[in-house]
Amino acid sequence: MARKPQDFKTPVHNNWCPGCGDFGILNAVQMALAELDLEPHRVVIFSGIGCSGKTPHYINTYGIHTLHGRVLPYATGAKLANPDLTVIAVGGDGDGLGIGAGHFVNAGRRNLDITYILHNNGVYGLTKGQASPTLKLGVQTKSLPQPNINQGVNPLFLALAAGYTFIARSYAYDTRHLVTIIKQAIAHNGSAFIDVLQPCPTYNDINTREWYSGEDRKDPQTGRAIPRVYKVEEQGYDPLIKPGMSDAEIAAKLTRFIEKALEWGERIPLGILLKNETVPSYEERILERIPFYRETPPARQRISDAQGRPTLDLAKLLEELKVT
Amino acid sequence: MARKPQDFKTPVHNNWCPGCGDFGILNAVQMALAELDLEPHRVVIFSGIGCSGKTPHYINTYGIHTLHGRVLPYATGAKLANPDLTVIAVGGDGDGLGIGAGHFVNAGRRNLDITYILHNNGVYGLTKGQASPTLKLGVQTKSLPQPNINQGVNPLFLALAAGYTFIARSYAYDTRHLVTIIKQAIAHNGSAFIDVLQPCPTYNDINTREWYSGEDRKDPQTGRAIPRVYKVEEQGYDPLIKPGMSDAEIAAKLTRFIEKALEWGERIPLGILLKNETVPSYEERILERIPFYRETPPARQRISDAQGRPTLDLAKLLEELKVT
Amino acid sequence: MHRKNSLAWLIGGAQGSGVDSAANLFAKACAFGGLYVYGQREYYSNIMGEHSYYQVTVSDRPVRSVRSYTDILVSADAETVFLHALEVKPGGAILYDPKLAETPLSKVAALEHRAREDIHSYLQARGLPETMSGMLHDAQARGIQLYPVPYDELLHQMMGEKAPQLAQAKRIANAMAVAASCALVGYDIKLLERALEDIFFGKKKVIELNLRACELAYEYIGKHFARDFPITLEPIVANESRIYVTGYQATALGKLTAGCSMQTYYPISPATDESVYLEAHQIFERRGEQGAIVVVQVEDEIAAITMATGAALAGARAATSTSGPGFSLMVEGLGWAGINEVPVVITLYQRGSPSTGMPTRHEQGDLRFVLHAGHGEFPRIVLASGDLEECFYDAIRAFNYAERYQLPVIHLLDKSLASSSQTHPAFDPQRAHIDRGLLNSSAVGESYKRFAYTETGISPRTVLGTPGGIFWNTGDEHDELGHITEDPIERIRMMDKRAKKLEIAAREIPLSEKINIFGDPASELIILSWGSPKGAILDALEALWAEKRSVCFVQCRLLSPLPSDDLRKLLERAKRRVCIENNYSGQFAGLVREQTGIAMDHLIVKFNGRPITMDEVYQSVKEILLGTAPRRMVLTHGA
Amino acid sequence: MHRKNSLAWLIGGAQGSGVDSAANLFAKACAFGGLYVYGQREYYSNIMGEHSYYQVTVSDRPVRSVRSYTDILVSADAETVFLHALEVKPGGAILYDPKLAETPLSKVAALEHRAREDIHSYLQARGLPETMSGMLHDAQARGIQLYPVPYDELLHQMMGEKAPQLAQAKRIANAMAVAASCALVGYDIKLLERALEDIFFGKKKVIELNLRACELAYEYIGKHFARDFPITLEPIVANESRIYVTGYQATALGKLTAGCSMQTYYPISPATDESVYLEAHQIFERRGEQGAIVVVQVEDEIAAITMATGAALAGARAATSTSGPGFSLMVEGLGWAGINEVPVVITLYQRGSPSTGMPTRHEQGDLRFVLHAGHGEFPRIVLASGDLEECFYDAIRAFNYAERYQLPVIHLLDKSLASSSQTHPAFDPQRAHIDRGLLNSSAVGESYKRFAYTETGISPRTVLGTPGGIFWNTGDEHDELGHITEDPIERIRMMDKRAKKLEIAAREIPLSEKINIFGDPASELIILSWGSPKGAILDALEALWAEKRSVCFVQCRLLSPLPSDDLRKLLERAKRRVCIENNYSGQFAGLVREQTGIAMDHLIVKFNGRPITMDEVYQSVKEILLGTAPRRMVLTHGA
Ligand SMILES: Cc1ncc(C[n+]2csc(CCOP(=O)(O)OP(=O)(O)O)c2C)c(N)n1
Ligand SMILES: Cc1ncc(C[n+]2csc(CCOP(=O)(O)OP(=O)(O)O)c2C)c(N)n1
Ligand code: SF4
Ligand code: SF4
Ligand SMILES: [Mg+2]
Ligand SMILES: [Mg+2]
Repeated sequence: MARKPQDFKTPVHNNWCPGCGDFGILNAVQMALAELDLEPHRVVIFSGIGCSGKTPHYINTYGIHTLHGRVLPYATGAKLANPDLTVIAVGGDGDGLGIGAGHFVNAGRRNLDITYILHNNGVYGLTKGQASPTLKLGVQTKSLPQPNINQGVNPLFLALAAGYTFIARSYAYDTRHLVTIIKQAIAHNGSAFIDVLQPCPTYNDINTREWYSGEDRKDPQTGRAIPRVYKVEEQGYDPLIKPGMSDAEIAAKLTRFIEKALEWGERIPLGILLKNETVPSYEERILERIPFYRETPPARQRISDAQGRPTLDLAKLLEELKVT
Repeated sequence: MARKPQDFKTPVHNNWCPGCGDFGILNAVQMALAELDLEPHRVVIFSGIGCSGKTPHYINTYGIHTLHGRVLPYATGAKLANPDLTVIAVGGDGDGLGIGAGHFVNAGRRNLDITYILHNNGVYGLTKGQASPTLKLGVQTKSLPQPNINQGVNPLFLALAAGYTFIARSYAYDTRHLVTIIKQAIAHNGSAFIDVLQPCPTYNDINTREWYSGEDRKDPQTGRAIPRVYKVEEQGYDPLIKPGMSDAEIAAKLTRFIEKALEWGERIPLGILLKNETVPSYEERILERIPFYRETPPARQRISDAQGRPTLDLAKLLEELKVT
Repeated sequence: MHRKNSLAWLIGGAQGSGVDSAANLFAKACAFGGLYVYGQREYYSNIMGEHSYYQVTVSDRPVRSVRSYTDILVSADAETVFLHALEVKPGGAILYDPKLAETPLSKVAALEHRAREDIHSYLQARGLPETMSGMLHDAQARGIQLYPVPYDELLHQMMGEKAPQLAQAKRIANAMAVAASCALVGYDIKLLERALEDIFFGKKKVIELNLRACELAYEYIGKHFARDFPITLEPIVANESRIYVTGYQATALGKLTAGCSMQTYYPISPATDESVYLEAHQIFERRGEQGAIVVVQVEDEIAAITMATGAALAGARAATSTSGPGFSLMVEGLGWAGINEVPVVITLYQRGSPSTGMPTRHEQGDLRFVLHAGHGEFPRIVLASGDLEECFYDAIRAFNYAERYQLPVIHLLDKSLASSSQTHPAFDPQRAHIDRGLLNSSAVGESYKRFAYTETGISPRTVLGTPGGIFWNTGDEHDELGHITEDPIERIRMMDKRAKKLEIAAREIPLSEKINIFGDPASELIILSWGSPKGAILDALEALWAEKRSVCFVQCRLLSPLPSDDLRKLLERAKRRVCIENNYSGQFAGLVREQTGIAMDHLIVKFNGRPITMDEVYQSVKEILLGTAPRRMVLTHGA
Repeated sequence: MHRKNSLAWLIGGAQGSGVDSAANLFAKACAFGGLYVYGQREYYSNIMGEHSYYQVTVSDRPVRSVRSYTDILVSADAETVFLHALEVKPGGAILYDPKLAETPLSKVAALEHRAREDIHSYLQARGLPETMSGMLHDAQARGIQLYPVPYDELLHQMMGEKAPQLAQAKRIANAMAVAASCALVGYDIKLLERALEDIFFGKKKVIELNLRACELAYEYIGKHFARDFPITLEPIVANESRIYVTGYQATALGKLTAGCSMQTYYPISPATDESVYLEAHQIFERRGEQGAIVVVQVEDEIAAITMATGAALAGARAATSTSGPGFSLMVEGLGWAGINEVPVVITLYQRGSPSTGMPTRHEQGDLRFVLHAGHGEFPRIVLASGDLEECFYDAIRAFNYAERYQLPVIHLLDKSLASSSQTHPAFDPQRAHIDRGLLNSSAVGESYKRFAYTETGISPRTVLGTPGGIFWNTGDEHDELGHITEDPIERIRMMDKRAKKLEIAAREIPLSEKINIFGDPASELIILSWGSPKGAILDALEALWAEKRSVCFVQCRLLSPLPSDDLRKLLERAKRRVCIENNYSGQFAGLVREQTGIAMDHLIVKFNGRPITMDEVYQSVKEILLGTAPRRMVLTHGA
């Protein structure tokens, strides 16, 4: 019997602001889990700290609300210990690219099979609207006393530099699109990163729902808004890098990726922008070292017998230290 | 009277291994300071922790050997407090892109006028040769028990993603080249990043001096080694992005940069790869907020009179809180 | 029984619905009337919707704490009535919106599970309906007067079709509730008008709108209810220049007075407000010229402490401000500042912990941590302020200590101080003095040694950029020049040198900056405490003294170096000793025992995330005096 | 006076020149002969060139510490002679390379400034030339025998033109010096051969080359010097299976025995060795199947603790290993594990601090820090091992405590333990027991509450992936399900629940795992200590007891929860009490006073970065017994 999004809901009172983009992401995660028909107990949602950090409490799977900026190492630890788990990390842009930027970069280097969803709202929501690392230089949201003094970092670009092998962007209010992306990210064997544009109606009055959907630039003829966001797949964009491609082909892919990654303002691309299948996953790399890792990963080692006696053959290890 | 490199030396015993690339970088810094004829007391060298971290002790300027991974925020603090200082940060690749990656990314967003020299040796030298974040996946240096399990991060690429406006690469054993680059980096008004290829003869037997200079691939005709490193300037590469350039021109520049940044192995580009003059420096951004910042920066505020009385006009500030 | 000019007022409602502004309005209206006011804000770690409330104590004598009870409860929503009705004293009042009266308990979505269960049981046990009116009935039965005020109707009546949108209407309704409160206690509406003008300074339309709405509500009370409320407020004459100031402001003003010219921060509750305030006041006047503070929002707290340290090395008075989780990340940087003898100030607003804990709630749980934070041993000065005046003057002292003894200084505050507001005589810069210690600002010559061994352990300091003053720093153990050494003898000397500074500080810092003594140390009981419980203790002391109870209060302000000899002498002579702290284990009591050998007879602790009230102190101290108290008493007041 | 089978041997030379291998060779040769060996390595935070040395104590009775003096000094360079000649006992020997004899002090570039000055003064005062031979002359005058051995010549003689390159020649020369030492004490060269075979296992050529060179050196001594060295070593029969093991290995083996299947680490001295050893042994045998540990080198220590915690949540026994600076970064993660009751083990190798401090030197300066690390209050267990046996068994216990009480456990070690090697009866897995606590590995049903309130505070645990065992974690205060709560009453309950676990642990953990008592507690003097000073204290005790001194030693192994009642009872009865610690302030003494009220009569501290020697303990305790000791004694031995 297939699961329903409802199966992934908890009765916990949700205290996000009305209209917050986080609702869209939450729904999309629940729908994706249902559509993939995953058993709730095999899924773990990790989160950082921020408004977005509350997500796991609203999802009926294992839910680990970690520390500010540390969502990736926590998630990594669990996945390494038990690779059978479906591990999803979610968190704010301050969480992931401010205080957590070091982990973001270094997790990219591993290509572990996890999915990371960034709630990109341009602000530090839960601490009342300071500029987040994705907010562009000179922009002044209503919560800022002065225009932003720092350059914004480009999450897609940074993800590429860090080594993520699946890089996508979606939009909190386009739930259907987001669901599709999340499902593919989970299916991808390697580190998947999704930059989700998440309006924060309370503090970010620049990158609003209206702005993304172009309410400020109506077609003079039809009177219809011309959305800023558009879908690369609709333009025939192909994100796939696969084994056997020539260096030139790969370079061309990367160049197109970067073009897309740099687009902002008037046109904002959504979709899977990179899916690189030429890089071995971290699990595959561990298997090179520990051939039986998949069968008995750290969480499933039989470390003692029924009497609580260690199963380790210590004598063998002591052999090399023996003197008498 | 012009200064000599000798003026920038200290009598401190240097304990790097014989043949270490750090010597080349040290010499180059001293030569650059001499050639720029900087007053020693106006210069501060900050460093992280590692073999490279010992650099300041060997240089006769203010020298601040900070914590592992934290060289950039320390340097930033000093420069912000006193913009008249010439601030140079140096540190290892583990220091800067492992534990310090978060600061690396976030310092890029500021574009403060400092110079950051990365001692890129592919290993954690001072802790005995573990893989550093720049070592490529699968590479096994002599200090590693097994091939490297992580992907290497590309410092140039990461610097671009982070927002550095001056990005260069040089080579520890090409002192002349390095001196030129350092001088230009110091002259650049904004954050300058130099990725210095630094052989570590003790632990890294892959990226050695011989390897960089191509001793393993001699021209069959001349018998001469064909160096892997080459200079982009000799190929007419122009790194400059300046105000007034069109978006297309800038995009072309970035594409060329990325091409260069991705080259590795058979051909390794050296030189200034990006010099972006279109981004205001952090100092300029502060000036928007505090017009007299340059004259009385934090380190030069007259906070008390001769009697130790605060100079602040507190009464004015209390005005808005007054109730009776 | 009629009471004049003594009132405990509380307003509650959803986060983001203007509860704070209303409380501020009421407090300022009282303050403008020369009354003493103390306000304390309680709120969730949430942006919109969770329950928040604000307590205001008003009196014609100085007040410094909240009460366990409420005289007037202003409810902006049903949740407030469910949560606070039982705190209202018989004879008190509940103001509410009659349209909410039938809200069932089950519809109050944000209620905590435990609270819901308890309220359910309470109402069930009494056979009352599980609605807001159930609660109100119960209140009425306990002798509480009910004041339904139909805010919407009044607003509609006033504006007709032009009635504002929901969110704004809520805010205006809150202001109306304040006006209704004033009407209840017969307080002059003119003072409310002044408060409105002050708060919405310059925004004429807003002032006018609010004022008209307030007048309507004021009149409504007069018209619809008997003038029999037993408490009245009346303006009195204040013979001094007084401010109404919040803790984070007092601290920020102290920093500016001290000449702090650079502050780094990473957003975190409840510390952020201070940095935001500083940034909003980044440019100011100095005698004869303009001054400025550079406030930098950084990428994390590691950057915050290290960047501030870099700025301090360059000669700026530099600080960073944070709370528990942030401080946890600063520990390594603290040690570096310690070994390099860098004067850097860390303002730490303690909050409900451990871990993320209760980010917006109160606690004093970090004392032991700050004393020992950092691997290894290095001197630091830790001072804790007990009230808003101390926040201000201690902030200045923190920098003086830091520069005089060349070490990191931790200024220990907490959520209760950060978010309490108080009427206070205007701070006096004349009482402030700036001591930069041994600072060489010009050439010092060839042989300069940054860490020269001296009698006092303090070496003359230069800052980056000083001609002839070149030095080196390193986190490694170092020689007098600042170069790395692993020599075992140099090591001993350097450890001794650094430790010496703290001995000197202990000797030089005057007793008045270490300890405050209230009352006669030869009393029956000595109350020992530190930090923010001061206000509640002082308020309780007044009541106890009025009853001729023999109690003395010793407030410790300097926690490192601890004035152990002075404390020992005081405590040795005491007949009975009790320590009052806002934490679980009684950290300060432990510290005192470690350093003086003296154990407390009683420990009064509170760790439910709420500050201690005057009544809690009063009650528990009385139990001790009566001999009925257990060794450890856990206080629990607060919703 | 002739001595048999009791020797203090020291080899010194430049870092990276094979000093360690030579010491290892000597130690193993002795160990193979059934002798007891204790070795301790001293080195700079440097890769090549700085002075390093290795002390080896050999005896026919168990030895557990280094000595303040040296019987045989083997110098691989001139610096060693300058630095260590004064430690050689009259009657002792110095082996050196005659070609270095005329090395002037000024040419020894790596010497510390202070040491250079002192040696300069020393030689000048005696009118001796400032060269290595100046030092040697002085030694000779003090009754020390000189043994010049021309290593190069011997090598050339043996290999002619094929003599190895400089670096390798140095290593071989060091092996030759070991052989010469054996010759001096008349120790059978066959045992050296066995040691060579063991160390260079499988590398036939290397073994042969070294062996021949060793034989030459051995013969050289026999031929050129009188056989009058007063100390001899002779093999004895060992009636047990013994290992020669280093501290980090003992700990690693304990972890593997405990079933630790995931270890995260970020390189740092002196902790790294343990992780490297684990990685080198990542695959091993379990009864009937293969086992493995996943060792992950991460980006920083924040990732190390958080990743290990993630693994522990998934059900792996997970640990991380670090030293001071790394631990400073783990503090926030520690608190999260604390509030979420995650069993995670942190192995902390203390080192010279504060800050970067003396990265490769010894200290016990982190005690107070680990007890209070983290903002707010949460329970943790801290245990400290005193010797290599405890390193092994405590590593196992650490995981049992962690899982039984569901909290973070800090296993406190130090540089001295990490880098000391000792002959030891083979560890016995039969003595190990694995206790995973209340762990539900299968479905637990709909209403599972991860943090259910129970009698003991311990709630049955599930791990990620368990069907029916879904839970939530958060760093915020939470309810029984693990969801955020700010309810004041739930808060009190959860704080009580967590604190309760530590009370239970204090009750359940047997006294034998808390405290070791050596001797009669009714003695004249009780020595109190914790951690690595144990070895030196026990070695000194033997000597003191031999003199019929009335001394007892109480070693505290469990530091949180501190067995305060047991300690109080022991200390109360004591006539005099002294605490011995490798730190500045006597942190343990302070802790004991805080929790028992009992102050020490004396404090013996050492903080110069070197471990305490047996002789230092012996001397200072004797002074105390004689009544001539000051309250605080600072030990200073060590180069
Ligand atoms: C170490 C630490 N520093 C600071 C905080 C305070 N804090 C809580 S949420 C937050 C920012 C959240 O912003 P973001 O990550 O963008 O998430 P959002 O709220 O926007 O979803 C901060 C700084 C913290 N919890 N921990
Ligand atoms: C917080 C912290 N963790 C670990 C260390 C130990 N440590 C010292 S140097 C070093 C690595 C140095 O590598 P790199 O930065 O590449 O510098 P290099 O030695 O190669 O120049 C480490 C991990 C430390 N000093 N501080
Ligand atoms: S503050 Fe912004 S991000 Fe946070 S809940 Fe409200 S709308 Fe969402
Ligand atoms: S270990 Fe490598 S980086 Fe360090 S000093 Fe030696 S050669 Fe240089
Ligand atoms: Mg955000
Ligand atoms: Mg390196």
